[in-house]
Amino acid sequence: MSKISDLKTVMDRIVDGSVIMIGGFLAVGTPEGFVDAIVEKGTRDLTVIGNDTGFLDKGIGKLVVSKQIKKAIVSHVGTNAETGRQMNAKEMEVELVPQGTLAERIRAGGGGLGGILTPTGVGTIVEEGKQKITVNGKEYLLELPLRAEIALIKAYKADKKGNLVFRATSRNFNPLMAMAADYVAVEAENIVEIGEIDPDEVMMPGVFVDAIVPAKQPAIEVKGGA
Amino acid sequence: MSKISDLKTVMDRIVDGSVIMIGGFLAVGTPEGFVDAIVEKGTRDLTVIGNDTGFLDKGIGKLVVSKQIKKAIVSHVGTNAETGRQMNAKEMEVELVPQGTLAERIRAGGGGLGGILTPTGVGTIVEEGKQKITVNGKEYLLELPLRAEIALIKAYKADKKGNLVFRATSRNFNPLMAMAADYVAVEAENIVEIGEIDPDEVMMPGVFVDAIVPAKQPAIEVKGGA
Amino acid sequence: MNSREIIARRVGQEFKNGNLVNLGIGMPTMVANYVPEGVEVTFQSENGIIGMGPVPPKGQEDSDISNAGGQPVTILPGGAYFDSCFSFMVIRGGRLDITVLGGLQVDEKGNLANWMVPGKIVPGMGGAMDLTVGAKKVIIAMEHCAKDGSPKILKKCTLPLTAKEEVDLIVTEKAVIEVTKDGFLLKELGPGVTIEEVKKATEAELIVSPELKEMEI
Amino acid sequence: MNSREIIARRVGQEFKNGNLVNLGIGMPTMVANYVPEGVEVTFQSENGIIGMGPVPPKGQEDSDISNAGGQPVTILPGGAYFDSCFSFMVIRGGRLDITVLGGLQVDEKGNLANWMVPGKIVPGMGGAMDLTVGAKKVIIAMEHCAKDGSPKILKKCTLPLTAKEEVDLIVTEKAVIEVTKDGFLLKELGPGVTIEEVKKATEAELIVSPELKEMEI
Repeated sequence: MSKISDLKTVMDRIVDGSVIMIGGFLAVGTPEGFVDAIVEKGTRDLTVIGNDTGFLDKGIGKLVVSKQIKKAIVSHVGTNAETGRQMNAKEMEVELVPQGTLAERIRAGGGGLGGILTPTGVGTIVEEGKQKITVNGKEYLLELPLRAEIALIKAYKADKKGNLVFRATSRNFNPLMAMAADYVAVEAENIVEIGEIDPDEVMMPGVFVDAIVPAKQPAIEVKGGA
Repeated sequence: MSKISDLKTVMDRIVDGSVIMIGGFLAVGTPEGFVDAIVEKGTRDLTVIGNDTGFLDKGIGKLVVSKQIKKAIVSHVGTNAETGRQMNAKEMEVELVPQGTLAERIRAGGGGLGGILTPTGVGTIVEEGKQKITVNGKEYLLELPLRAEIALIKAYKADKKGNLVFRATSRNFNPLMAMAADYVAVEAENIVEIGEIDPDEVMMPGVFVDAIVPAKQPAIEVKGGA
Repeated sequence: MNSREIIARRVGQEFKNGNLVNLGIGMPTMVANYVPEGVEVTFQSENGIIGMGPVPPKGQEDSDISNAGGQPVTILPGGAYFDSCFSFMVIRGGRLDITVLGGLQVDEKGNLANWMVPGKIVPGMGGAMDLTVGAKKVIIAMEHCAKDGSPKILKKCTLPLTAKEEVDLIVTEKAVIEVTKDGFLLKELGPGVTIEEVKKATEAELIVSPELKEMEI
Repeated sequence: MNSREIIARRVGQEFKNGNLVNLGIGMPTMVANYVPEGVEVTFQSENGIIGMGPVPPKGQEDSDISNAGGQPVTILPGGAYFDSCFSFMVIRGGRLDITVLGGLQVDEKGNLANWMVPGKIVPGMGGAMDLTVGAKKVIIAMEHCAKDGSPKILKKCTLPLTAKEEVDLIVTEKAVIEVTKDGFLLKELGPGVTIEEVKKATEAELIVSPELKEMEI
């Protein structure tokens, strides 16, 4: 049961109004091929959950520039001036979530939890509208799970069952999102046969993956590090 | 700054009444050298947090047999008849926690969360005394974090900074506990130089580890699998 | 065919191609040997493994590779290991298709009791509460009656519950019974077993399915 | 020495051997260059790295290895990568010794504002709220006054807070100020700076430490 698929099959899942998680941190680890394909398809009114809105020409930012996002749930938008403009002009809704809370909310969505209590945001406007719960004399905010219809993530390596390995800091939100969506598509830099990834090296088991699409990448990319 | 230590240094930390987490799942992945050393030391009134109480002669069970445990917080005691006997005779207190909840509570303790909401246990005696919170029409139990003074864990490989790699199903609770205690001691089957573990293969960064003790193992152990 | 084999064989028929399945310790573990030909399922075990394979030949056990009962197992190509927290995210998170568990009592609301008999034996719930709440389909594989002959399929459980209203299907050596909103639906009979025998061995009311048939095992 | 270098150099002196440190984006990132000799610290970055090393030489960047500002970095031997959830467990879980962040406003209760100016610029909090709440010691590294000369060290923050009562120390080019339960304690002066200059540039009251000295940088 190979999960190798193609861009069109994945894009068929994305329609006006879809709720999508997109991996990456300031475009490091963002599946740019998927993002480009959404821009090309022109799907509108998307709700996008990601760490940030990237840059004008990189990462999730491309979907901001093309005005396809109705609502972004992110921790940071400072690197993309167009997000700020659309936000101020009320053309796009932006829900800003502390980064650690965003990560935990996605994990809660993936792990079947009803929420988590975090000390982050207590005493700030982040607590508005949220339940405050005191545990052992300390206040926490109840933060609720996030899930999406579709997660678009990037992996360094995938086997044909969808077992994934991420690389360096391009891991970030990718494994979390892979657990928190009804349909998970992976843009994989390398695709290997089943059995080629050591079971102890698998960072995300294939049961969470629905479709694997080979990344369109510059043929040679500098991988200088460890 | 090598963290290589010895059994005595670790045992000096453990005193009557200590709260200790011990890794392993039915003794697979339990640091037996540490357990044996506690038995030898004879420390009493321990609170032990672990998945189970192992067997009469293996894992945490050895501490039950030697009557050193005042309270066990575990998910399962069915493989150790002595636990059942002490529990019924009220010689030892046993707090039974659903396994997934136990894992999340330890993770919450390690990750600075005030608790998590889980659907597990709703409508059972596990909910007694706990706050029930409804999210999107579904009931959850608020489960509180667990931390310990000392975590005793087992790793397959450690570098001298304490970066850890676990192997196969001996991973289980070990990485979770490594984050949830004030002092973390690792019984390592293999100790390597700093830099020998690829940063992407590290399963627990060394910053969580305080002491590494080489495992006393049978010199050759069958490692047949992948 | 003994009771355990009948049960294991019939449970295996519930598996569909591609299912992710968790088998409880004890009898449910046996079901791994009766996956129908042509059906590919993946076994998850809560101690941290997906893609669990068969028991290794004697002498080739690996002390680091075990199932949730602590017995040596193997891993198949394409399998993965993970920690206990991740394991239960898989279980509660909606990707586990089927869990097969043993039972002490099941009642017509789909309540399950299988983790303690107060004052007698308290093994603990282990992963059973999470599995029952988390899996899409909960199958209870058990002998129809207790060793003393008393019924286990009841109007109302008397033992402390493992989970509330989560059981979908009961498979015993005498019957296959579905939990429906109207109560227990008797769908299949064990080899050579009559409706009357099942009714006699069951405390709860049974709705007999119009399509009642004998197990095809 | 310009203001930024003074600040970065002085912040570096706060590091103790073995500390785990997170440096915010912008000026705090510079501090990595001023760790005192003989002091070994480990840098964590919230995008998923412990053991972050210096910026790589031009042409040797690895597009998968960056800091929280998206700039290429390296990893030192003994470093580790992890996902975003794990990263914030490290941050909130009590093992992060120091976070160094920039600030728009700090007040005498130790409140910090550094993530938005309503109606003007709303970059978002990124990881700053978690870092401020989670780190054992919160150091704010910033220029003493805003670009228009208005004070940033206040009796009470007017901008939306990043965190409540979490700041421990403020380092500017003019002063080192500790947040105490009695208010701001002026402990050190910048090179050639007088008490009066600091007071003039600070809205809040300052308690002058009896051990007041000039920064030794």
